[in-house]
Amino acid sequence: MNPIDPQLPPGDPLVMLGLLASAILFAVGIVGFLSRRNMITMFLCTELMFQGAGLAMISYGRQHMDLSGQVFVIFILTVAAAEAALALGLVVLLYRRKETLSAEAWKELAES
Amino acid sequence: MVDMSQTVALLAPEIVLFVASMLVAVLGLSRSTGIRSLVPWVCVAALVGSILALEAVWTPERIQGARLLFPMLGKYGKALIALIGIGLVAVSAGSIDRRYEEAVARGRASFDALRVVRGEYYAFLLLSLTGAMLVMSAPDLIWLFLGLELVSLPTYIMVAVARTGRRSMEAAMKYFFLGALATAVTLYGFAMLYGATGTMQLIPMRDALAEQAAGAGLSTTALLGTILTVLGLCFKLAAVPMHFYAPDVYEGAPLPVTAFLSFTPKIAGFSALITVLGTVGWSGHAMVDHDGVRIAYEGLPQPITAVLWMVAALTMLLGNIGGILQTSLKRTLAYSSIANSGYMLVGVIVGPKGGIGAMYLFMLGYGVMTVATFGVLAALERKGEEVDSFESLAGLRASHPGLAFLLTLSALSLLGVPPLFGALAKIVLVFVAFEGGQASLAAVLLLNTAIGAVYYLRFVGAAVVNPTNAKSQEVVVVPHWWPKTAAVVAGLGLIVLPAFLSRLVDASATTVDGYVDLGEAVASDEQR
Amino acid sequence: MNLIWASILIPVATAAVIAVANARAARSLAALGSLASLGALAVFAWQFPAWSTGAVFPEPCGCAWLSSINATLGVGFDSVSLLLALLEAFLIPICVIGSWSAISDRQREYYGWFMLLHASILLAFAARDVLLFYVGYEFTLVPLLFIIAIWGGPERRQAAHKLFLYTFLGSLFFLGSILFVGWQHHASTGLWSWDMGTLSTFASARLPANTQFWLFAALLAGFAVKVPLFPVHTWLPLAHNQAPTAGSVILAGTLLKLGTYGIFRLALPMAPEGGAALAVLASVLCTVAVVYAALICWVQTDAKKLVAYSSVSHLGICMLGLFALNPVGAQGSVLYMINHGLSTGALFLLIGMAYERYHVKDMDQIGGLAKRMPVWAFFMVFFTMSSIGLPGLNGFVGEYLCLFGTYIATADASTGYPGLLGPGFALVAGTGLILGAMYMLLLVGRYVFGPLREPKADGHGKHDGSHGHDPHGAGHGHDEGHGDLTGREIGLLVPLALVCLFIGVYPKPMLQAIGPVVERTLAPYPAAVERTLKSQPQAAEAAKAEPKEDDRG
Amino acid sequence: MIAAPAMLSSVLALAEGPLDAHAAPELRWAGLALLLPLISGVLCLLCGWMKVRSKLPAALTIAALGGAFATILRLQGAVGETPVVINLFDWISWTWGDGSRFHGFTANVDLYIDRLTVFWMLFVTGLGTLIALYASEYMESDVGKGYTRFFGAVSIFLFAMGCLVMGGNLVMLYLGWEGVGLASYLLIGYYFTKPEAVAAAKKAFIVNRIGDLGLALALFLIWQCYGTVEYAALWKAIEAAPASSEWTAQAIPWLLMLGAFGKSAQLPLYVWLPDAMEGPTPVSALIHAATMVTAGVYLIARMFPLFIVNPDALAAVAWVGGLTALLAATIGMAQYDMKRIWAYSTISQLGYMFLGLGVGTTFGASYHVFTHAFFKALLFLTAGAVMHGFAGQLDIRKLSGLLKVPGFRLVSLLAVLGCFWLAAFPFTAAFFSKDEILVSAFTAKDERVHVLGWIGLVVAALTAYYTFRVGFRVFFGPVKYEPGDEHHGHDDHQDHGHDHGHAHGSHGASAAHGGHGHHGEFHPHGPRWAIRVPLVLIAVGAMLAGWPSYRTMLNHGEPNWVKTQVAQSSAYQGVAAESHGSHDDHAAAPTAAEGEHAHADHGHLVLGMDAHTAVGRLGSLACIAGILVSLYLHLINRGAADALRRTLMGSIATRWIVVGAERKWLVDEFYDWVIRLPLRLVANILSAIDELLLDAGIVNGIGALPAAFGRLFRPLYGGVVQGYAVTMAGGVALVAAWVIWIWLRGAN
Repeated sequence: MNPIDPQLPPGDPLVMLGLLASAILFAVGIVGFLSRRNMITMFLCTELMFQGAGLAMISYGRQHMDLSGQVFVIFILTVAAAEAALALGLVVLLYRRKETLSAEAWKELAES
Repeated sequence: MVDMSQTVALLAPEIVLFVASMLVAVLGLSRSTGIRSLVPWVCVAALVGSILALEAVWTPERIQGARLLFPMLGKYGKALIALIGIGLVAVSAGSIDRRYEEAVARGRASFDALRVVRGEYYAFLLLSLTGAMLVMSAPDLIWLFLGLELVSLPTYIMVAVARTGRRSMEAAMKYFFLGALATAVTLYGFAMLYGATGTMQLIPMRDALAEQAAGAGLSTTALLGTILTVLGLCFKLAAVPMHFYAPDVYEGAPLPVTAFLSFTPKIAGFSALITVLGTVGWSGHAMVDHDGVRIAYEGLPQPITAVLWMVAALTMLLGNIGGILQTSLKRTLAYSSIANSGYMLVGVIVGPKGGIGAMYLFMLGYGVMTVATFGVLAALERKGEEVDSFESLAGLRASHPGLAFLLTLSALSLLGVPPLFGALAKIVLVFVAFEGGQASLAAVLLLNTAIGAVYYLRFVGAAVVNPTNAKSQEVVVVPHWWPKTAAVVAGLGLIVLPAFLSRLVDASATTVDGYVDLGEAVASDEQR
Repeated sequence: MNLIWASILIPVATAAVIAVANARAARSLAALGSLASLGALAVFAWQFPAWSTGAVFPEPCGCAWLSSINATLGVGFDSVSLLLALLEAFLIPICVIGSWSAISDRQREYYGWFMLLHASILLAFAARDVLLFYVGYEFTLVPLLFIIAIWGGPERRQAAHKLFLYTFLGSLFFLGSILFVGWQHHASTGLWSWDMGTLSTFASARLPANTQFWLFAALLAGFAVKVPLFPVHTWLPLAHNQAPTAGSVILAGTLLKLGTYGIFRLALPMAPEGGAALAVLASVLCTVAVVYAALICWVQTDAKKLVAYSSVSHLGICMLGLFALNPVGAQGSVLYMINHGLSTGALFLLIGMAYERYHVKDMDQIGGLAKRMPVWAFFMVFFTMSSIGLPGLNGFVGEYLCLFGTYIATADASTGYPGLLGPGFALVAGTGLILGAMYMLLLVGRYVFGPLREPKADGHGKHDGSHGHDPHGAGHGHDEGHGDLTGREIGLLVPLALVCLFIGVYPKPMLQAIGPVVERTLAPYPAAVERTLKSQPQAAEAAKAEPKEDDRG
Repeated sequence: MIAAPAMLSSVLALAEGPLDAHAAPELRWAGLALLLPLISGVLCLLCGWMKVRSKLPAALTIAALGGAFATILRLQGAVGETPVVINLFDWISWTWGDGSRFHGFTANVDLYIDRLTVFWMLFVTGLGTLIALYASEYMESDVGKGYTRFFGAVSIFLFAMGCLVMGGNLVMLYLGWEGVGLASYLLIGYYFTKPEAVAAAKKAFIVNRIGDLGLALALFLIWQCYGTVEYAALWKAIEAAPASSEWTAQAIPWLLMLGAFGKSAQLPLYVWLPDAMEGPTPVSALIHAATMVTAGVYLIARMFPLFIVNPDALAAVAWVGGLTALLAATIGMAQYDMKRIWAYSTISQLGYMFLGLGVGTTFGASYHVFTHAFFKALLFLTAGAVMHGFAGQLDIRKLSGLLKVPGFRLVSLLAVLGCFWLAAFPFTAAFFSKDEILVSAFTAKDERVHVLGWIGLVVAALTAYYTFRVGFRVFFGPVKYEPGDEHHGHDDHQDHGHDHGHAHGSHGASAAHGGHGHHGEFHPHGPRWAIRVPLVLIAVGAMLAGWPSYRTMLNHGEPNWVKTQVAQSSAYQGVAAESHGSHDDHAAAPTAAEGEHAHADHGHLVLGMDAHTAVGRLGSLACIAGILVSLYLHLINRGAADALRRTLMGSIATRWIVVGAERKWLVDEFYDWVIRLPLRLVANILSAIDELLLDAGIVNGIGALPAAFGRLFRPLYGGVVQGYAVTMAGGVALVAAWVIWIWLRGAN
């Protein structure tokens, strides 16, 4: 590869903003995941985290003037979609069983 | 540029598996019992086929063209996956859909394509194995990520569908949500690695990091990115601090899936781990001391070593002390799986100079032991349910001496009694730890081996020593020969493999052939 | 070489045959297999050319089983290991045939495990490759675990568990140490070797004193559990007490010797600096063990437990002789390993024979059996005398040479081997002779002699159901079942007694066989001890200035 | 106790002959003295296994012992002035390094034949033969039961005693030392169903072991000093380096002494001997009176060159001997069990011997051993005959006037004769030997021991008193007896009286035995020839034991035969220079020994008289005084004795004398309370520590640690997804923070 990295000078505002936003997204995702009991909300929070990571990639991509970050994001979206499908299926299955969306209802498996 | 056709050709094993997975998904829906029962055979054939394909396509030129960080990793690793995959198929065969199939066979139920899961179960199993294989030939982070997801997503479903019940659903839920969390962490780590180096490709990434290392040292972004990636991957390994799901999920999941979970994500995770760590490198790093002098040292960058040391030590410890308290077989084996991840992490820390080879050697042993142990357990049932307590195993040697012997064999091998293969692989691991300057980890490993002995002995005690009780009298052998065969073959392997230890050590050492460590990359840079 | 492998593999093959054979044939097969193994080893010993040279024969082969680090299948004997292996091969048929009446259920498993145990012990003694030694050493635990856990007494599971975990933990120290040495060898010479001789030469010459200190400490820690030394001995009384008779016999006979052999073969030659530096500490532990265990023996009421604790005491003396670091003590120590195996093994066998008849070992409930079983009583007294070191029997020579070696192991000894112990240690350990007589005669006085005390007729009630009733006991009335020793039992004891007698009367061949090996092992020690003495200048000066102060050693 | 190869080797050695070229041909057969008892021991063992139910074992033993005696007699004629070493076979021997001095250890099965050896073996084998003959009748009730065991043990004893005395090195001596201990153990515990016998046997062995430890340590020390434990080489080494002032050389005698005190029942280790009377009486006579207990004397006599260098040690030996003599005599005065009285008298007499050794007269000590062997054997055997005849009765209060009981006249006569010897009545053998010791005590160079001469005289009086206390009470006076409770109630012996009853054809006696001695019906049965003949022979021997002295007395200047025997051995090496007059430059030469006393006694005046004269007169006086007191209290006015006892008991001031003497000065109790019980307590505590603290506490505690830790972590596996998510995310955050911290710290 090119030994000289075509990098933007550090502190590019857009990059910084993007990174900040991505960190916030990720953090919100985590906090939401930890604090919410509704499985659908929890899933959405994981999506938030995914998107946070994706945003970080795009920002870094801009910093490095490189497109692969954006390419990755497309794949992330695809995988997230697959996961969403899976998650919804699973949530429906679980809901059918216990008539609740609360994740706390499922704690049968634990250290006795 | 890379010759695409060559790269695709390299993926022949994966392609074989992928095609087979499509095939079994369809075959599983057939109305014909005969065709449906062909499914495991197809899987085995596909796995054998993938090994053959691997042998056929894995030529030096192609590898050269693929520009892989660990060019030879796939050769050993994919064969290992396929081999153990056969065992895992055999462990599964017979128990998936069994009651429904029995009902159909006796005419109590009519065949309903919507109710059978056999096809998709095996399809997912093969897909997951495909993912694990793909991880091994990832040239960049995107590929790596997709490979990892291909490993995980099918397993989420396998946990849920293989045997519907509250516990497996709960397991699936936990596995899925926590898995997603971990994936997000990995992903963020990937993003930071990308940010630190400006490339998704692993070899340029390694070069960029080498440049950093040769200069002022790795950037904080690179370091944190690596750490986050490692921690995210810890979920796959079931390593501290991402191991908490494992006992619950392993216990809740159907037995064959538990077997699958304790091997496939692990090997995929370890492969991903060394791939990521390979960009950081096990050499060429330096530390600035108080006088501003740079001191070069062997091994991963110090913070990463520190983290991995801690992770490895805690993983072994928490795994083993957790295992002592259990009454459920699968839960115990979950903790055992955690502890074994800890052992293997020692090899990762030591790195390409023996460590990774030893890790893969141990992985082979672990896979064989997993197949043997779960094979025995899958061959048993009590009142139509799988056997999941030590009590149920009591007196096994009276009713089923062969199975009891096999279980003893695999438990002793897990425990580390020479000359069984598990012990020898562990000795090699301890040895490379010494060699890699990780004597303290070697000591921790040995200590943990002793702690682990407590619960492995419980298998032995239950199966061979204890007299039959009311609960274990009802234990019968399932009317399928698959799991039993898997256990027998794997058990024999534990006895026979030591004879080929030397060759296996050499073979597993080839995983790092062609890998250029950071220090060497720096040196070659300077030469240029 | 072939004969060595034959003696190791014949039992393995026997175990395999037993696994598929008729359950009734198991015991005969096992006896045949063990005798065949003994025969092979005896033929080897007959042809053994290195009895008087101390050399290893045959030269370890280079047949690697792990070529990348050059771990080989090297087996070979020098006279010490051959003697210990012969002891093992000699005891196993006795154990097997001795179990004929005691073990009636799960016979195939029992004899199968016994054969594997035999093979692994022989392998450990024969191995010249440390990794191979480790394999044999460690694998012994598995059969023993089963033998105790399945056919043992009421607390058998706990005992087996403790035995396994404790010694397993100990052996990990040893494993770590040898891997460390192997790695150091490679790091230093660029070559791989696991040959005991090579590693010993390398480690003793090339490793710095500090490293040797820790190496010796780790090896000692590993083997001390097996020996067992105070204070890591507590698994032994339990294990002995719960084990079936033959298990106790082989445990006392040769398994414990793996520990002493390990120290003799690996720890001492590899780390002379460490050995010299730690000899005093280790000897203090040994000395404490002698007195401590002897006193505990004295208040036991369980015959088997008494003998078990006596092992701790006896092996304290044995190890003390080794740490005297002079040829006299080491010679005695090696001899003592063999003698202890014979006498204590025989005592366990005898207690087992009585136990088979009464199912009671508690001397509060049973005693004066000489009245019922005069022949048994004769052997009991005979082996007691052997155990307490009556001259003319085997125990004497080893025990006295150990104490003798300890006594003369002073800094200014004129033997050419300065030592770190001295009269003080010998005096304290010597009280073991008195205490030994006290507890062994207590055993004889209550168990063998004295008014006849037999348990009530429901003796079988106490007896744990899971292992064999004696085949005669069930059908006969109580008194009839309690006859004197049968011909089979006498046939087991007579060879033991003859060997004891022979060693006691004519130990010269053994002394001359052991001597050269001992000298080789101790070769680096005079210099190492001198250095240790110099590093404690005050002590050395005090020793020179005030010879009477030398009692502290 | 020895296997075929040993026999083979010794036979070969016999055939090949001794190694010393100048040795007499008779010496070739010296090994027989060991071999024959050994063979008979092995044959007895075989008899036992083949369940022989006849007197065959006795015959074998008597024949073997007789053979041994004959061998020794031949040796007696052949042995010269220089010791001969005969190597039977190699036992313990190997070298290391260059094999030079201190680089090897040799202790072979060698015989060391000099006159002391032969002298000692002479009475050992002689008495052994006679006592075996005696026992063949005495033990006949046990034929088919313990008979073979008994004679097997006696054979082993003779073999071991032979090794002890004839052995060529200290390890051989040790072998014999422990071997006789074993035989003693087996024979004291002969009635093994009797708890007292078992306890006594155990006590004997253990107390002896204490001494043995001293002997073993001495052995090590000797090797450390001189580089050898073989006599021949040792004497040379000592000559090369005499009077070593090294602490090691000075310590040797103290350790040897300990061994000797154990075996020879001296303070503080004498306590086992009285209890040893639980054994059959022939055993008491042979082992615990005549032979084995003199091994300590032999040891010190043999090792005398090592004692010479340390006057303190010799003084200690003398004092221990003197005090033991006194203590045992006082106890003996107050006992009622005949055998026990003789046991205490044995201790007391052994005390004399040690006194003699301590004051440097190895001759006196050995002579006293010699005379004592005969008369004490006689006394025990007569006591045995009485016991045999009176159903185990030994209480001197319950036996009286036996001289008049038919069948017991000879026995009684011999017993009374024995009493005269024991009391050292003037011109009996014991008188001369005791005289020798006391004279040496008065004339020793070491002033510290002179007072022991007076103590010895007091003991002489006490001895005469208690001896005749037995003599007058049991054998004189009105005929009165109660049978005993039939041999300690030993169940093997229940039918003992029965056999005898038939043997004598006396139905009354038989009935009496069955009914455990109803007084009126009891008829004592006298001994037959196998008991009588040895008794008479031993009495003759006892009489002849004084012969050497008579000859010396009659032909003034003729050397005492015993002295010649002793003087030509290591027992006199250096003696001349140290203890006796300096004129006696080489006492080993018999010619130099003559007239020795005349010179030696100059300057040592006792009560203004020449020591010999004074001691002779005082000794006679003491003896006669003791006998007279005894005569009054125990024959003429027996009530006076009881009255005296009552008087003494009545006063607080004197009460302790009686109680103390009767209760053996509470030494056993003292040992029990001061040593045994505390040790037992410690042992119990250690046992508890081992099981509770070490095993259950520490080991199990450490073993439980992993599980305990596991429990600690359990709350983290709570089962709720969010819980796991928290720990995982928290873990990630922690690790990330940690890494940044490391990184920052590393970067600085």
